[in-house]
Amino acid sequence: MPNVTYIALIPLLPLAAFLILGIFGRKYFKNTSGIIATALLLISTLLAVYTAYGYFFEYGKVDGIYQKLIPLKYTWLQFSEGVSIDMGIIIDPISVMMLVVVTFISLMVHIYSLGYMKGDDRFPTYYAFLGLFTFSMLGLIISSNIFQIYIFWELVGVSSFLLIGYYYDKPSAVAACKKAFIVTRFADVGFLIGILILSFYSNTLDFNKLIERLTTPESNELKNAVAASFLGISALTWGLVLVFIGGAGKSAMFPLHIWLPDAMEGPTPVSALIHAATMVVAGVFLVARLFPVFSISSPNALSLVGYVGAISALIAAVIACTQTDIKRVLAYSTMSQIGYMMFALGVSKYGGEDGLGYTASMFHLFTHAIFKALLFLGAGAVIHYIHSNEMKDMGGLRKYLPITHITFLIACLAISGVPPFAGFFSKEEILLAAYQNNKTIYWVALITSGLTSFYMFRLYFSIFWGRTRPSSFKRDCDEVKGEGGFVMMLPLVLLAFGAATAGFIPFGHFISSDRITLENKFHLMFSISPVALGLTGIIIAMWMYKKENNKPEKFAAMSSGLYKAAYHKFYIDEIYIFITQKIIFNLIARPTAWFDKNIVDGMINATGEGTKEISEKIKTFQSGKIQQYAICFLVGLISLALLFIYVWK
Amino acid sequence: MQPGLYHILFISTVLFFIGVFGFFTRRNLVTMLMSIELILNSVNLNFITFNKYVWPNKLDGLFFTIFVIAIAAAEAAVAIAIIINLYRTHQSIDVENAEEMKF
Amino acid sequence: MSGSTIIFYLLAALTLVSGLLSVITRIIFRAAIYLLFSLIGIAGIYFWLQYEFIAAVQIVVYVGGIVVLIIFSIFLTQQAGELLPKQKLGRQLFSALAAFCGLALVMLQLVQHTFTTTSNTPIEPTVANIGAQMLGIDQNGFALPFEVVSILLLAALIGCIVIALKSKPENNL
Amino acid sequence: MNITLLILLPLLTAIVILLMQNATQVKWVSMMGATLQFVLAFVLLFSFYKERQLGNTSQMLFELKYNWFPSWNISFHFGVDGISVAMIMLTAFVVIAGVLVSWNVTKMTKEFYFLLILLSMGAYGFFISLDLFILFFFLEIAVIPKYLLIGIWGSGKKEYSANKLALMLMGGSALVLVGLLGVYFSASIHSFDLITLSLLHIPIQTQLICFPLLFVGFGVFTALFPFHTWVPDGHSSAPTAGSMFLAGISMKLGGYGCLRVATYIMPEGAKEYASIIILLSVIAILYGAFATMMQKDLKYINAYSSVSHCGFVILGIGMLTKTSIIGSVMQMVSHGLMTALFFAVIGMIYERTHTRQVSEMGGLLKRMPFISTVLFIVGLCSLGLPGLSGFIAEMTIFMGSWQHPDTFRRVATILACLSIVVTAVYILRAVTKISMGPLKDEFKNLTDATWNEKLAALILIAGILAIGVAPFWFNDLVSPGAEIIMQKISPITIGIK
Repeated sequence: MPNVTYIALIPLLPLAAFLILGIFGRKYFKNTSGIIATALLLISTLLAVYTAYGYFFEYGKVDGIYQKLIPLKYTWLQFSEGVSIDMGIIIDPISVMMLVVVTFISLMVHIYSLGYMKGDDRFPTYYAFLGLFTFSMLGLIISSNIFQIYIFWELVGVSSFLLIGYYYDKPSAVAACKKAFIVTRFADVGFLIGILILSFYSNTLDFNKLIERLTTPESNELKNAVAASFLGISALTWGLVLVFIGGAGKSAMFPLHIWLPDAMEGPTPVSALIHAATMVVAGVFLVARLFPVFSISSPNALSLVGYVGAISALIAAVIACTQTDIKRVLAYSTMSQIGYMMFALGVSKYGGEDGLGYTASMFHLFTHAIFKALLFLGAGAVIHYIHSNEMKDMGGLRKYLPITHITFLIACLAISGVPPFAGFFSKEEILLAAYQNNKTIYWVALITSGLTSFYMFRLYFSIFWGRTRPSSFKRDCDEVKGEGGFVMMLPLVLLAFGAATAGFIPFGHFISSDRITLENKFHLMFSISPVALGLTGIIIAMWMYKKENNKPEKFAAMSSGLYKAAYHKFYIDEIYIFITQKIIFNLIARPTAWFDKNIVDGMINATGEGTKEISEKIKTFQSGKIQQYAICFLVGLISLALLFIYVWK
Repeated sequence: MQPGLYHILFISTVLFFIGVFGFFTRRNLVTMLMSIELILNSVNLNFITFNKYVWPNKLDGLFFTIFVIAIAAAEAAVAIAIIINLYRTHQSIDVENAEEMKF
Repeated sequence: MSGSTIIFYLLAALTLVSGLLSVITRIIFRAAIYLLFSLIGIAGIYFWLQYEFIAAVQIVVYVGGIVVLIIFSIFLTQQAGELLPKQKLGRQLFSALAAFCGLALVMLQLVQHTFTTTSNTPIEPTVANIGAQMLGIDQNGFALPFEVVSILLLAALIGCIVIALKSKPENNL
Repeated sequence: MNITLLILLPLLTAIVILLMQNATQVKWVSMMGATLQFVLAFVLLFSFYKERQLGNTSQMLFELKYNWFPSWNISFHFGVDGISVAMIMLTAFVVIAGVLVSWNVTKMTKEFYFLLILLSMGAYGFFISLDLFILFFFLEIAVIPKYLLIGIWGSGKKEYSANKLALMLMGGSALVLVGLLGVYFSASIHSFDLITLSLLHIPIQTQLICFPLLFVGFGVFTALFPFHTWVPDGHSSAPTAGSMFLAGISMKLGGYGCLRVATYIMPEGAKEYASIIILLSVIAILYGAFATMMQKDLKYINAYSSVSHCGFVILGIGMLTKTSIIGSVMQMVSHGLMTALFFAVIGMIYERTHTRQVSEMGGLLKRMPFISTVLFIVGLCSLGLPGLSGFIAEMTIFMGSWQHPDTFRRVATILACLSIVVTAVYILRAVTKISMGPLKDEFKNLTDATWNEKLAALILIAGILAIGVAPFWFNDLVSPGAEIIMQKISPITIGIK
C-alpha cells in the first residue's frame, strides 16, 4: 500500500519552502534560498518517483485494473449531510503521472533559476513563489474532491499571478498579471457553478462517488441530472460544460486564451514551469479526471471539448506563424498543443480500444511538458544572453550557444513530430484517435501539425541561423557569461534527453480511460502523412528563414489579410477590450456609480433636506405672538368640539 | 319669567366671549390682563350658578370660586410684575413687541 | 315682572355692557373703570343669588384689590392721554367671528341640554357653614385645597418680588 | 465562566481611562484592556468547547438572568451559543487591532480611547444579550460613540458623514424598536426574552408587519440596499480605528440582529419575505461591486466592497438553509476581520503618503514591503482566495443557496457568483496600482510599518488564516446555533413557491 506520509510530503515540502522563504527569506536566506528550495524539491521529486514506481509496479494494479486509492481523507468543511470538502489524496494513474511530471519540471526550473535569476533583489521571494506554485499544483493533482481541486485551482491561479507580476515595476507585467488572474477567474466562476450543479445532483463532492453516481445508468442521481433541463440542455451537460469552461480558462482554450501570451511577461523559467508544462494543462487534467462522466453520461459536452480543442489548436498555430516575440510564439504553440490534448479527449470514448484518445492525450501532456519546458528554458538561455525577446535581434547564435542550440533543435524536432522523438509518438496516437472518431477534427489536426513544424522551425532558424546581429551584442559583454554555466545547462540536457526518449514509454500500459492496460499499436502506414507534412513544414521554414532574404515579407504581402489578422491575434484582444471597457465599465459600472451617488444617496439626502425644509416652514408657526396662539387655540378647540359633537358622536 | 339658571349661564357665556374677543384684539398687555379677568369672572359666575341651581346641597362651587379669586389675585400680581419688568426692558407693553420667544 | 327680575336684568345689562365697553374702548383708564363696573355687576348677581359671602369677597378682592392694582400699573406704564394702539381690522373681524362662533356653539349646547336639580336637602351658604367646611378635614372638607392655594399664593408673592426686583447694574470687573 | 465579565471589563477599562493623567498612560491602559478582552474571548471560546465536549447540549451556555424590570418582563438575560462566541471573537480581534493602529492619535487621546472601549462594550453586550430590550440598549451604546469618533477625529466632510451615519443608524434602530414592541405586545406572553419568544408562536399577522421592520432596521446597520449610503461616507470620514470598528463590528451587529432576532423569532415572516430579501441582497452584491469599480478613493473602494460583501451575509440569511446561515455567520466574521485589516492598511498608507487616491500612488512595494504584502493578502481575501477566510464564507453561502431547486434562487446564486469576478477586477486594479508599477519620486523616503502596526496586522491575518486554513472548527462552532434556527424554519411551508 502507498505510504501516506511520503505522498503527503510531496506537496508539503514545497509549501514548507514557501513559508520559510516567504517569512524569513529576506532576512536570513538572502543568498541561500535557492539552494534550500531546490533541496526540498529534490526530496519531493524523489518521493514522487518512488510513489510512481510503487504504484505502477507494486501495489497499484489489482486484477489488471489500476486502482483509485484514497490513502488519506480528512473532512475539511462539512456543508450538509454527505456534501463536504475533504482534503484527501487520490492515487490513480493520471495523478501519479502528473506528480512525476510536475515535480520533475519544477525541479528543473528550480535548478535553472539558480543561474537565471542570480543576482536578483528578490531572489528569496522568487523561490517562495515557486514553492507556493509547486505546492498548489501538486495539491491540485492529488485532490480527491472536486472542491479541493477548485481550491488548489485558485491557488495555482494566484501563484501564477504573483509570478507573472514578479517584475512588478514593469507596467506591462502588472497589466499581464491582472489580465491572467481576471480571465481565469472569470472561467473559474463557470467551474464553480458547474461544481454547484454537479454536487447538487450527485449529492457529493467526492470524485469517486460523484463519478460512480453519475455514470451508473440506474442511479437516481443520474436520472435526475439528465431529467432536469434548462434551455433544452440537461443539467448534467450544463454542469460539465461549465466545469469545462473553468478548465478552458486555465488551459487557455479559445476564446479564453488571451491571457496566456501576455503572461510571458514573467521570468522565463516561470513561463516554462507554469505557462507551458504544468498549470496550463490543469484544464486537460480536470477533463481527464471527470472523463468517465463526460464520455458515458454526456457525449455532447465531450464533443464540445473536442471542437473547442481543435479550434484552439488551429487558431493558435496560425497566430504563432506571425509572431515575432519568441516567447509569444512559444506561448501560442503551447495553446495549440493543449488544444491537441483537449480534442484528443474530446474524440475519445470510454474503455478499451476506443479510449485511445484518452491515453494519447495524457501521453501528449507528458511529452509536451518535457519538450515545451525545454523550449522555454532554451529560449530563456537565449534571452539571458541577448537581453531581448524579439526575433529581429537574434540570428547566428549557434556558434555562441552550442548546447542550447542542440537541445533546442531536439525540442523542435520533438514538437514537430519527427520520429523518433517524443512528440512523434504522442501526436501519432492523437491523430489516430481523431481519425477513428471524427474526421473533421482529424483534418484540422493534420493542418495544425504542418503549421506547428513550420513555425517551430521558423523560430529555430531565426534564432540560431542567419546573420549575426552585432547590434544585439552592444548592450554588455554577455559573450563572457556564455551559456549561463552548469546550473542552466544541466536542466537543458536532462530535458533534451527526456524529449528524445520519452516517446518509447509504453504509455497505454499505465494510463487508459478504464485503467486497464491498453496495448500500444503502431500504425506505420498511418503515420506517414503527418510526418511528411511535418517535414514539409520544416523544409519551407528552412527555405524561408535559414538565410537572410525577403521571402517572408513577400509571402506576408501575398496573404496580407490573413497575415494581418493573424499578426493581430485575430483581434480577440480588441474584442475583449471593447467588452470590458465599453460595455462593463461605461455601460454598467459608471451608471451604477452614478446611480448610487445621485439617485440612492440623493434620495437619502433628499429625505434629510426635506425634513429640514418642512421644519423651516413649520417653525414659523411659533411666531412668539401670543394672540396668534390664542386664536389658533380657540379655533382648534371649536373644531374639535364640532368634531366630537357632530361627527364622532 | 323668573330669571334662572339659563339666564345666568347666558350672561356668563357672553361675558366669557367678550373676554376672549378682548384678549384677541387688544395689544396692550394690561388690557389683555383685564380681558382675562373678565373670563375668570364668567367662570366664577358659572360655578356659583351651578352650585345654586343644580347642587344646592353642596358648597363645592362656592369654594372653587373662592380659590379662583385667590388664584386670580395672585395671577394679577405676577402678571403685573411681569408687565412692569417688561416695560423696563422694552419701554413698551405692546404685545407685538414682546415676541422674543419664538423659533 | 317682579322687582327681583328687573334688578336681575339691570345687573345683567350692567355687567355685559360695561364688560363689552371695557374691551373696546381705546382709552385705557376708562377700560379699567368699565371693568370695575362689570365686576360690580357680577358682585350684584352674587347678591341676587343670595351668596352674600362670595359677593363680599368679589368686591373686596376684585374691586378693591385687583382693579386698583391694574389702575396702578396703568399709571406706571402709560403716558396720560395716549390712545391705545389700534388692532388690524382683519384681526378684529376674525376675532369677532371666532368669538361669535364659540358663543353660538356653547349656547346651542346649553339650550339643548336640560339640567336636573338634585333633590337632596339644600345647604345654606352661610359664613359659618363655609368656614366649617373650608377648614374641615372630613370628607366634605376643603382643608387640603386651601393649604395648596395658600402655598401657591406664597409662591406668587415670592415670584412677584423676584420678577419686579430691579436688577443691579453688573460690575464689569 | 461568568460572561458578564465581557461587559464589565470594558466598562472598567473605560473608567480607568478617564482617571488617567496623560496620553501614554491612556494608551497602555487601553492596550491592557484590549489584551484582557482578547484573552477573555479565548477563555470563552475554550470553555465553550469544553462545555460542549462535556456533553452540555443546551441551546445557550453560561446563562445568567437578573430581573431588572419585572413588571414588564425585562431582565438582564445573558448567554452565548456558537454564533455569539464567533462574533465575540471577532470583536476581540478587531478591538485589539484598532487600539494598536490608533497609537499615534494625539488629539484628545483620552476621549478617543474611552469611546473605542465604550463601543466595544456595546458590541459585547449586544452579542451576549438574550433579552431584546437589553439587546436594543447595547445596540444604541454601540451607535453613539461612532458619531463622536467620526465627528471629532474624522477627516473630510466629517460633520456631514457623522450626521448621516448617526441619523440612518438611529432610523434603523427606531424601526427595530417598533418591531420589538410589536412582537412584545402581540406575543401571548408579554416578554422581551429571546428564548421565551422563540418558544411562542407569534401571530402571523404580526410577523408580516414586524419582520420587515426588524429586518430592515437591522439591515440598515449591515448596509442593506438601498439603505447603504451611510457606509461610504461614514467610512471615508472616520479615523482608521473608527472605520475598523464600524466595518468590523457595527455592520455585524446588523447581520447578527437579522439572524438572531428577526429570523429566529419570526420564521414565517422570514419565509414570506425571503424572495424580497434575496432580491435586495443580490442587488447589493452586484451593485456594490460595480459601484466599487468606479471609485478612486481607497476608503470608498473598501466601503463599497463592504456593501457587496455584506450583501452575501443577507443573501445567506435570505436563503434560509442551514448551510447558508452558517455561511453568512462565517461571512460576517470573515468580512469583519478582512475589512478591519483593509482599513488598517489604508490608514497606514495614508499616514505615509498623505493621499488616498489610488491614481496618485504606485510602486509602494519597493519602499513598504510589509504593508504592501498585507495589502495583497487582504485583497486576495476580499476576492475569495482559498486559504483565506473570504473563500470559505462565500463558498458555504453558495453551497447553501444552491440547495434550493427553484429557478429564482438558482439565478440569484449564479448572479452572486458572478460578483467574484467583478471583485477580482476592482481589487486587483487597486492593489496592483498601489503597490506595483514604478515607484513615484515623492514616495522615495517612505518607511515601512512600525511595531504596533505590524502587530495589529498580524493579529488580524492570524484570524483570517485560522478560518481560511482550518474552517472545520469554525463550522463546528456555528453549526448547532444554525441548526436551532433551522428547526424553527424547516417545518414551515408557506412562502416557498
